[in-house]
Amino acid sequence: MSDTVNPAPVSPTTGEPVQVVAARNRLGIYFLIVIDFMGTMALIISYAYLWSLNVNNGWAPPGSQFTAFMSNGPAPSATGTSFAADWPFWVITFAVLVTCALTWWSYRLTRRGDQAVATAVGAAAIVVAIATLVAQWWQISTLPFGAANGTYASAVLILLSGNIVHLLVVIFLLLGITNRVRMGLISRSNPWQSQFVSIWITWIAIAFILGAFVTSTMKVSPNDNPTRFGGFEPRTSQPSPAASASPSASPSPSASPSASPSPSS
Amino acid sequence: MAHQTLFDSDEPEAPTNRPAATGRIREWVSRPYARAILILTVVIGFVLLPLAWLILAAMNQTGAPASPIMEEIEKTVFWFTIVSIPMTAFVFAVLVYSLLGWKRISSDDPPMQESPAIRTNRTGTIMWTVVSSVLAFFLVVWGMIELAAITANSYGTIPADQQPGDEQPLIVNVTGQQWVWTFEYPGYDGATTPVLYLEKDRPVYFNVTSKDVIHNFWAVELGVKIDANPGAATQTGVTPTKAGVFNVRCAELCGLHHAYMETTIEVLPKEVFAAAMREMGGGKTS
Amino acid sequence: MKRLLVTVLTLVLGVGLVAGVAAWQIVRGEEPPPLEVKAAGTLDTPQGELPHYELEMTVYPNSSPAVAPPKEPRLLAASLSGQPFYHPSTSIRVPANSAVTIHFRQYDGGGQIYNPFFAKVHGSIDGTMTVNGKKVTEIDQASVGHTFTVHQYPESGQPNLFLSVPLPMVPSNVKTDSNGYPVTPQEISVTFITGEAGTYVWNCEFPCGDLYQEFGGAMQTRGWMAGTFEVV
Amino acid sequence: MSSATVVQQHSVPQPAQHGKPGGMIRHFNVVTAVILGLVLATIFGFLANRLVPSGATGATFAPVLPDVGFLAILIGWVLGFMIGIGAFIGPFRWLMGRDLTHADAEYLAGKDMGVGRYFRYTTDHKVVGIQYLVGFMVIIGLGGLLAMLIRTELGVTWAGVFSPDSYNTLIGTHGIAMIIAMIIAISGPVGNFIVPIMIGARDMAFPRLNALSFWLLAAAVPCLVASMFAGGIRDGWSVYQPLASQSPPGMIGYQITIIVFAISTGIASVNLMTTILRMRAKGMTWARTPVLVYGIFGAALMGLYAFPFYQYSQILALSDRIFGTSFFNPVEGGSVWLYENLFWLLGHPEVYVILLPSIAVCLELIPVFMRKPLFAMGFAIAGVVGVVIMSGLVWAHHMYMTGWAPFANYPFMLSTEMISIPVGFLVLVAIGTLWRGTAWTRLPLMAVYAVIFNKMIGGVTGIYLSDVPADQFFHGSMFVVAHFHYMLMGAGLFGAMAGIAFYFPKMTGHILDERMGSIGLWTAFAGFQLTFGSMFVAGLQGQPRRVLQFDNLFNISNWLSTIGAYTIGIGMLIFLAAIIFSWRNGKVASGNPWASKSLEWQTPTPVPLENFTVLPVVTERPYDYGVPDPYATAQKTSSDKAGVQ
Repeated sequence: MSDTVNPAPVSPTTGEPVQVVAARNRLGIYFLIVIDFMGTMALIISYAYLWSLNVNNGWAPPGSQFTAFMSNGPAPSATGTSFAADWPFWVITFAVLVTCALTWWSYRLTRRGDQAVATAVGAAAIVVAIATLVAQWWQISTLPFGAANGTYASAVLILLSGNIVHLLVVIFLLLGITNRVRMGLISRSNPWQSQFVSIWITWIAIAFILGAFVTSTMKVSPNDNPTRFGGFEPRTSQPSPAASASPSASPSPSASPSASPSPSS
Repeated sequence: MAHQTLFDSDEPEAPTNRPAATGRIREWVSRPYARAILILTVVIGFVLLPLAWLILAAMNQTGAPASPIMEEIEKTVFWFTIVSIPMTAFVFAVLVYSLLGWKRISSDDPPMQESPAIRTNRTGTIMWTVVSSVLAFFLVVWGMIELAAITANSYGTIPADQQPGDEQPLIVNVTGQQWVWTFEYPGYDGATTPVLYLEKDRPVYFNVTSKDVIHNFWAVELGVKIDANPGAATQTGVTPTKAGVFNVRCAELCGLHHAYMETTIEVLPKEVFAAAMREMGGGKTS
Repeated sequence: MKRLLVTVLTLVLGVGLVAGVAAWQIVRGEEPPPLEVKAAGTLDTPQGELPHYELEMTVYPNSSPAVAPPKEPRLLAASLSGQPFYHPSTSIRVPANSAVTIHFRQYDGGGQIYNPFFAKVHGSIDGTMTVNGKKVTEIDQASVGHTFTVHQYPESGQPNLFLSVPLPMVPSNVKTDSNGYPVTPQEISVTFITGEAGTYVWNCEFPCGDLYQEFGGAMQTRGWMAGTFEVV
Repeated sequence: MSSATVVQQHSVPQPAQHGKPGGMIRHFNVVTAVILGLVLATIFGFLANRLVPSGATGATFAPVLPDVGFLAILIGWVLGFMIGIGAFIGPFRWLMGRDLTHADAEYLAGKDMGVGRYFRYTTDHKVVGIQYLVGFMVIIGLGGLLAMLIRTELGVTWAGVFSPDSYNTLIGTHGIAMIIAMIIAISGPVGNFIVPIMIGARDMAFPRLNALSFWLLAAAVPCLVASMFAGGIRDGWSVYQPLASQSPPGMIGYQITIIVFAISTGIASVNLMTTILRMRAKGMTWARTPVLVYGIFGAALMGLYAFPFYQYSQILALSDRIFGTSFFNPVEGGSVWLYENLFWLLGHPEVYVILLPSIAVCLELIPVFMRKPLFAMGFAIAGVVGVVIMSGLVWAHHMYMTGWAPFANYPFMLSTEMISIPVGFLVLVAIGTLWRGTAWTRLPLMAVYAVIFNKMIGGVTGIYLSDVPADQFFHGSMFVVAHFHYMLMGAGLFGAMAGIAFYFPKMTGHILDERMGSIGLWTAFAGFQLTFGSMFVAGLQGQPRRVLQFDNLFNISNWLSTIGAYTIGIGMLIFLAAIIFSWRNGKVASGNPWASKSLEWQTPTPVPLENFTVLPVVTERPYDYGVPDPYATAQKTSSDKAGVQ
């Protein structure tokens, strides 16, 4: 154990000053956030795109029987469209914001050298994150629709699955960082990893806010005259084409007389 | 090398000594390599020139252009070829001359002799930038104008009530499905055919959709191409101006028999078309 | 000369690999052996007296101990099991300039077809076919079992032949035998005239596979619901 | 506080050494990875079989097993492989607070390990570079084999070799294998091996992520191969929905490959960008940074923002397939245009991810062989920056004919045609550097000539396709195929050959055999012109792409194309033979066989573990070659000789 006062602490692994390593790692974290941001944007674009198109009236099909995703869900709503309640999104988002605040606080404490309190705050952040994960799972399992109930259901479920993955990553990071604070590996002289985790969780919180925002602001599709699947727009002023078979709906009666075959000869 | 910026110029002469532009051009052209490269450019350019017609010949092998749209397309292709030949010829000329004109060394060991350290050349870079920008600008303007013309010809964005009124347009509902095309004529009792019948000189308006996956309705010689999307109907149109038998191909991979998703277009004179429609079961016209 | 040796060896290995795969592919022969016609005298048609040939095809909803499924790579076969197929072969070879009658025995259920165009008979003599002894020109588009649709081959100079025969479905409540097949299949025969020699493909236009629009699986696999049709 | 460590005011706690250097990772290598991958794949497949018994059927006729089972097998393989290679040890050690000691780090970097380090989770960037090089050659070999088979089918028109389903599989697998190969072609070997040395760094910024990015790729590619035995990828490399959702289980192989490969690419991009931004040697300002570094940086940046879209498009497609969601299923409200948009948001930047490093390598090596500084380096950088910015704005030119948004064709035509200006800058820099130079006609330089030639043809044919009216004829035809092969293969692959030939002495210590390499290069080049030249003709005549059967009209161009393709194959095999031969038996190279002035050639060959004993300081601009320009210095003389100088 070297107990000499070293003006520029160096990383034990590479032998460079920790500030240099930290600056590099922070940049890496920012780039990883860019990647994750683009992925999240892909989901949000999908949500908004499907919301605006409402192809074949499939955004939240009216009159369809929404079935619960899990068996312990509420009774399916039989009439009209059914959307997920807003408040769970915002409650969960709030919980993530609390986790984020706790993480930053823990980082501040570490910088001040308050190791024991920092560990305790980190542990609190873990507890909140795990609670959020449970709440998120509860929300998914009580949604009034399943994955196959139209594109709204699909888009919400994939956003929430993204949330689950994000929360799992957060919990892993928090476990690691708190353990390391406890062991003294993250200390006043080298608190950077704690900062990185805080930065990452800040982004996660933003992702949650984005998700909650789109799900609570874009509900009923603005397109109330959607394109029919496999059919033609009613733009032609000509007589509409003969009944096109719609594979999902009830069989349309054939206009022409048909020789119905006798099943048994 | 005291001050270094990215764009600094290495031309050593002070602006005051700079000869007049015409003088510098004369001096540049008098350099032996310059003249050689210019001649080479012209020669390569003339060698490439027939391409403009050969390309059209290849496109016309099966009877195109059979519509104003296809004529516009061929005009575009022709002029783009012409326009891009000088630049291509110049680059090729430099490539050729740098191998054959200036010295070359093919020893195994690194050459001892160094080439002139030209770090930049303001005139050259500015000329290149201007020329390529002008070319790009030309392409954009030409493309915009042609696109607008084609759109007008295909009635793509014109509201239904403003479409060509001098003659009732023929409406054809095109359905792609794995792996056949069917054409339905709502104006003729909804007669349906596996072969596309069109009337010469009569505007036709296509509603295109798909029963399953994405197909692409390509009426080759008519220059019509639009995706047949499931869950959406796309519109396009054309006025066939040439009677004959042409091709419909599927230009989007659509599964097992994608290659076989072809059919023919028969562009018929007015009376023959009416007769054909009657035969298909579409007795009364709209 | 080591340099030459390495080059030759690489070339031999590389070319051998390509040639080997191609040769193996040809030997393996993905298409089933062609189904040959039976001669059946002559037939009076609108085009005069033509030699007449007959062909029998059966559509099974899935394989059984009595009927083996078409061969396919193992993993794919697992995903295709339980899907319908034409038996005994999907490669068909018929003589040119003659009348050909195909007898279909259809054992499968069905439903609504996407495009009512294919619930009609196209390309047969008089545009009719015989379903269980009755002459019809079309069937109910909500109770189609399969179709047999011969169409375009993208080669110029091919004579035109467009033949589409809808095969009505077997209702779901009929008696089945020990193999799970209906005891009495739908029996369809259609007679058409082949023109000059040419090559075509055919496939079923009624969605009876799996996955999206039920057009995957058997529908997209030669040997099951799609094949070649040769006029020689 | 449990540990006995005394934390000083300004010191960092030293991690303890647990056991031998390296710890657990000593037990892991590629053999354990494959074994564990296969074991876990078997277990997962078995479990899936139990959970979803093969008798169970879904909503349709098909049994559920093959999809779920194949997915489980692939996930098991990837997980097992990554566990078996030791990828999860790092996070685990981080969680437990067991940081690496210097000895651990050196073990991980493969110190004194011999050949074994190439088969382990080795963090040394030079090892990763070689791994990428070999990986690239393996994948491109696979893609090339499939290409030959495709051309065999198309050329041998009188004998159908493949049935349509196999043929479609060939097309899709060839496409995606080649795309993967070309994405890693230069950024992998050159980016990992050369760039850190070139900028004067000891290693990449994140050495363990570096190893992770390669081994993820190594885990992903077998999924692609496995998919060929499960029905294959029958939908082209773009696997448009909803056609792809009709594919056999093989499609899941594609999706897993892409999901894993996108992670690998993302990590590699982060690593390269951070390295370039943070680890340049002292004094290496942006003006002193070689253009190759800019090119790799631009490619990494585009990969960074583009790949997540690709990855998520496949995640959504997989979710459609497995969980019954309906993002791309129009019957239930999904949109096919959503898929096309997500896909091409990757798709177009991806083209430049392939092209930029290739052009950058060419620009990097022209000055060395011309003994001239790079001409107008500012324009080169402006070109790279312009391409990076504009590549994100042009994706919908792949969708002109989809009817997606007819009004959007105008802006996208504008942006697409404008991108020719920055690309033109790169051409200007190339020919400006060739201008009046004395060419030292070695293999790498000759490959550059091939690249510029192909690049011009690809660029000119590109302007037809960028124009909506002309694209109305060319979209989806063989013309498009020929065009992008000129770009991706003619410019990309030949650029990669130039790069490999140029950096071969640094990577292997031997010079790539000049004669064999040249024969291979020019054979491939000649075959290339024949193949894709006649493919242009087929496209002009109106042959759609991805067809195995076509009109007699196209026979001649297809026959010629096939002859050309075989020629390419032979040329590439000769080039491969040159690589194999030279790797061990080639002429031994000195540290700086090309007499280059950039940093990477100033290190000894083979490069020592930490590249530099003393980190270099850069004081000059790159490309300080050449003598003063006689025309500029001489007083007005009419000497003809001077011009030749």
